[in-house]
Amino acid sequence: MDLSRLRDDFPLLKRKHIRYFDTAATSLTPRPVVARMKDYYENLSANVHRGVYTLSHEATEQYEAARATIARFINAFPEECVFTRGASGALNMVALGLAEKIAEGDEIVVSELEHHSNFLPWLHLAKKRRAKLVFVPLTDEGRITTENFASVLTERTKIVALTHVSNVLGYTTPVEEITRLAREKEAYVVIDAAQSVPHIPVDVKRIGCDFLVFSSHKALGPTGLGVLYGKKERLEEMDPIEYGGDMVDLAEKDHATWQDPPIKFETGTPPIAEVLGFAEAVRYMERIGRAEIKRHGENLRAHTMEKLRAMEGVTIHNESTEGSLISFNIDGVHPHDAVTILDSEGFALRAGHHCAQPLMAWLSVPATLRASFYIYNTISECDGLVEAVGRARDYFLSP
Amino acid sequence: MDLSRLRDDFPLLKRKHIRYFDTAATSLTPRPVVARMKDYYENLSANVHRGVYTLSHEATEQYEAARATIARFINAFPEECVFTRGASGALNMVALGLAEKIAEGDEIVVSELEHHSNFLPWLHLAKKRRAKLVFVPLTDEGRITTENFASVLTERTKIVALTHVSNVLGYTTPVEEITRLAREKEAYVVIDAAQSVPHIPVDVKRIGCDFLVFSSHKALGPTGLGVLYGKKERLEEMDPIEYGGDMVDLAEKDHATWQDPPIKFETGTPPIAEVLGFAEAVRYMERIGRAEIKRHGENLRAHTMEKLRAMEGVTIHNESTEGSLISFNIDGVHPHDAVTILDSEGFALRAGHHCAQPLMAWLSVPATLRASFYIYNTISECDGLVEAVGRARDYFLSP
Amino acid sequence: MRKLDNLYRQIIMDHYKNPRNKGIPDDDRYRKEHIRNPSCGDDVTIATLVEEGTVKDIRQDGTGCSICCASASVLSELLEGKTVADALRVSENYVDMIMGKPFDEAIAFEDALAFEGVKDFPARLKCATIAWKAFDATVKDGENDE
Amino acid sequence: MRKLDNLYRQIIMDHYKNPRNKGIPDDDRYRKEHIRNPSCGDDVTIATLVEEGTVKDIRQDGTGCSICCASASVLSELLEGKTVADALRVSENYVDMIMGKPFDEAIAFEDALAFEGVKDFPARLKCATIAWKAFDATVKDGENDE
Ligand SMILES: Cc1ncc(COP(=O)(O)O)c(C=O)c1O
Ligand SMILES: Cc1ncc(COP(=O)(O)O)c(C=O)c1O
Repeated sequence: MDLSRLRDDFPLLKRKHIRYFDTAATSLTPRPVVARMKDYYENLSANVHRGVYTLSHEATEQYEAARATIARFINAFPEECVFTRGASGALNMVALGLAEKIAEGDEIVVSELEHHSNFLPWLHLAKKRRAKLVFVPLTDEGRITTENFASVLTERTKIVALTHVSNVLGYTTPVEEITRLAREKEAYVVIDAAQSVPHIPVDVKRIGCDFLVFSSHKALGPTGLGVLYGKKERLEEMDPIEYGGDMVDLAEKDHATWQDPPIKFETGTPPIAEVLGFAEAVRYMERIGRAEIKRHGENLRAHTMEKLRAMEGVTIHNESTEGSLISFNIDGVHPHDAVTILDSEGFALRAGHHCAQPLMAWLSVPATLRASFYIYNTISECDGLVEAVGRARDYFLSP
Repeated sequence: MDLSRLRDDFPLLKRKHIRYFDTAATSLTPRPVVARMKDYYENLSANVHRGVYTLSHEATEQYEAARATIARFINAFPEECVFTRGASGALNMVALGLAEKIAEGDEIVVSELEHHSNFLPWLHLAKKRRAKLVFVPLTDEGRITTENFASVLTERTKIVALTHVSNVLGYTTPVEEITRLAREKEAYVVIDAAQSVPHIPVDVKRIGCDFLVFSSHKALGPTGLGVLYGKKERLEEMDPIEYGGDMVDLAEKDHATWQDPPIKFETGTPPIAEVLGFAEAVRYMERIGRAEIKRHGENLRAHTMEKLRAMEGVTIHNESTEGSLISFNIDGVHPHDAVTILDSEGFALRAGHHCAQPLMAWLSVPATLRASFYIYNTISECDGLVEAVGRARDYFLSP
Repeated sequence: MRKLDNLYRQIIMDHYKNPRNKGIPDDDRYRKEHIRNPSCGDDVTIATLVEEGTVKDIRQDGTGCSICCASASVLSELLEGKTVADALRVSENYVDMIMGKPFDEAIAFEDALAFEGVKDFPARLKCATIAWKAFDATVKDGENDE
Repeated sequence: MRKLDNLYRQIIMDHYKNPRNKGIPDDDRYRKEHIRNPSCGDDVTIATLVEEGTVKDIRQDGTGCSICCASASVLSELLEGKTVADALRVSENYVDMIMGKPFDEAIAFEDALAFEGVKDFPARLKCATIAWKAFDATVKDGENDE
């Protein structure tokens, strides 16, 4: 597939002469996705699950068909996919949903590689239930390995919550092996796939995890939407987390019963336009091909990495990464200052802790620069980035 | 203002020859709102609160400016407005946030007029904390009055959660007086304004309530967004409800501190496009004028009511309503059947329990028909509706 | 109104106004299944008496729209006397007909044929099939449901 | 690069590389204020010694970008020796200047004038004002903050 053509689908790339390297924060949104939402608002615009009239029925059909599309993308059943506010919202739902299962002294395994959204809900849960938060020791490179995971897995491990792909270092966690080990101890496995779903094939059945979450806006879809995958049995045995319209079956003054999953976990009017838009994004990714998406991102990363590595005065934090992003610093230049220089030339990339303060502490830096690569980036943009990094370094460091 | 011109902003009205009477479920979305979101995706498309580069900074500025616009609309401070998944999501947040304050034997006051989303979270909370759910007795018409509220208010009342405008009967609750009485007992007052914000001026300072919620999609805005208003002091004293990125200040391995409200309650990437779109919807409503919106809806309701009232074989459930909707049944015809006939002529209205099963029980009907009126409806559409109701009645009831 | 008339044929209105086999017997030999569609209030119970592989009696009760109530009534007449296997085959083909899928046209649907028009009203498909789902459950379940 | 050069003027780079008044004294007479911008990691502490309505000494410490660190350094030189009222007036006008608002051009900003270019970099406004906010807090608060 000729990826250079696809840049036309992303008006931002043209209009502002932007070189966009911040997909790991949020991806750009291609025209067909925006068009799909516009079409909903202009030609349908009805609520789902409630109306008997044609418009509302059509909205419901399209909404559920979109769920099926999104579910298939991760090899899940539609009823295993709950729509949420975002990956963060989904992680909080799981943490609330599992709260009752956690007793004093139980262990919850996380890592220092986690995004705050897959760390703080567990820290809070641990404090509330007097459970113990256990960190998988990272390797020298900053990786989670099966071995290191096995070293902290105990009979008391009740939840394992790990990132699939790190948003700072791009490493892929061996989630299949880890899940297998964890399930032997009957621990619940929660995978944060916010950074994997946009980039690499994700198959929930193959992973075998109990829960897996991701966000639409990082995978070509709209803001305001995330997905909580939950294994059928898990969702069935779990109590509702939010109560109200739609998720209820029978509501009496002192008693209520619930719908089956996924509706049991979707009270209120859902993000209808967003779900339709995200299904379109999924189709967009499928048209390109997931192998191609992965290959392209990794290529750009490898190309850029090679050049950055050859550059003096640059420290790279994830040289061995297999992912589609590079975390680095210009020695002696605060990432903020660096990013201002780069920004002034139209390069959009991130300077900060990337919602991963524990990892910054582990790396002993206050913040890093992060360039993330996606389908719409090109080799020549990457070359431009490397040159701009050089100029930023010289600007600050030349006497 | 010439409202007939404004119909051009709603393509659905043209394209499908739809007569749309289901605004109480979800409103149509005018072009400028859709255009605003398209503009975000095509020209900005960056994440907020995190990036130092220009695009991200602009996104943040626009997002916070949108918050200010929305806050001003209900006379709140920006930091008192938390963005949520929807009204249902917001109500669940409040219920979770207040859970710690409720002890065994405390009383939570609701009514049979509530939408499930302002009833089931409280039923659940009451069960969990062994508190008592108390119902304000409705008047014969089905109204909540200050008097009837006073009759159930006690020293044990800890939360009062009432609808501002009923989604089935259109009645307005005297929320100012009720709040005054409730605050005397130091009960928290939660107002469900999902049906009032789109239709009548809402001023949180005048009401004096502690919390107030509403949805974007019922007020010309996009799906996937709601607002939780919380009085400054309340939000400050309340613990976070969801944990993760953005809402955290300092995150260490065993300890974390939080941002100030409203960010304290907004973990993860927020519904950025939706917030920008909803601010545009607010401006749209402001351009029309809220008095005009109210007047127009009430006019259409009054006009239609008069004609329906004169019709044999029709039972109206809210003859005295001051609101912009009519709930009725065609005698002997199940609402589903009626709605299919009406739908076949292009009239989109709702048949069902309207997520208010306790109220259906109170009315002793399984379901009602509901026609709700908004700025884009016209007198001639209403006349058409009445005639169609007549035809539906005749179709089923003529021998 | 043609489509509508196809939907609300006289047969349907007749069964709606004069339901057959109405009322659930208080008899443990009947297998009962109760299904509701909370979003619209359709509520159907089917009670089936099976003896030696044959549907000896079907009783029905509930509230709901004309399509829902009439289809329960029609079903209770049509399937009585059939073997369980035959009844299930009729039921399966009926559902296919409603869904607009190919179905065995050789089947004698009798009054149930009146529901063919429902296929043009996608929002009402559930109404026309809920009773049939309940029936299937009464003869498929190993266990008595209530 | 003109705009950039305005931002990163030599004065700023000089203060960044050679910070003045660095280090917070362990002295209770100083009022201290610590502000962080968690989103970027800027972290500033200002310690102010006020005697008889006059700012006798300002000390600063922290980590962050050049704009943030340099502005703390510049501030510590500029405001020392001023009365609290004067210092606050300078601070207020400085913030207005950064924000691109009208400000009293008669004020002798000295090195702080180098920050005027920040107004063209909206994403960096916070960096240039965080130290000043901290200073304001040290002389406005009735209470010692830490
Ligand atoms: C009175 C009332 N409250 C709450 C809600 C729930 O709103 P949402 O579905 O947007 O969460 C609705 C709308 O269905 C409503 O009418
Ligand atoms: C690994 C990871 N997990 C979770 C999140 C949170 O996603 P969201 O902000 O969409 O809720 C992010 C994105 O910031 C992420 O990179």
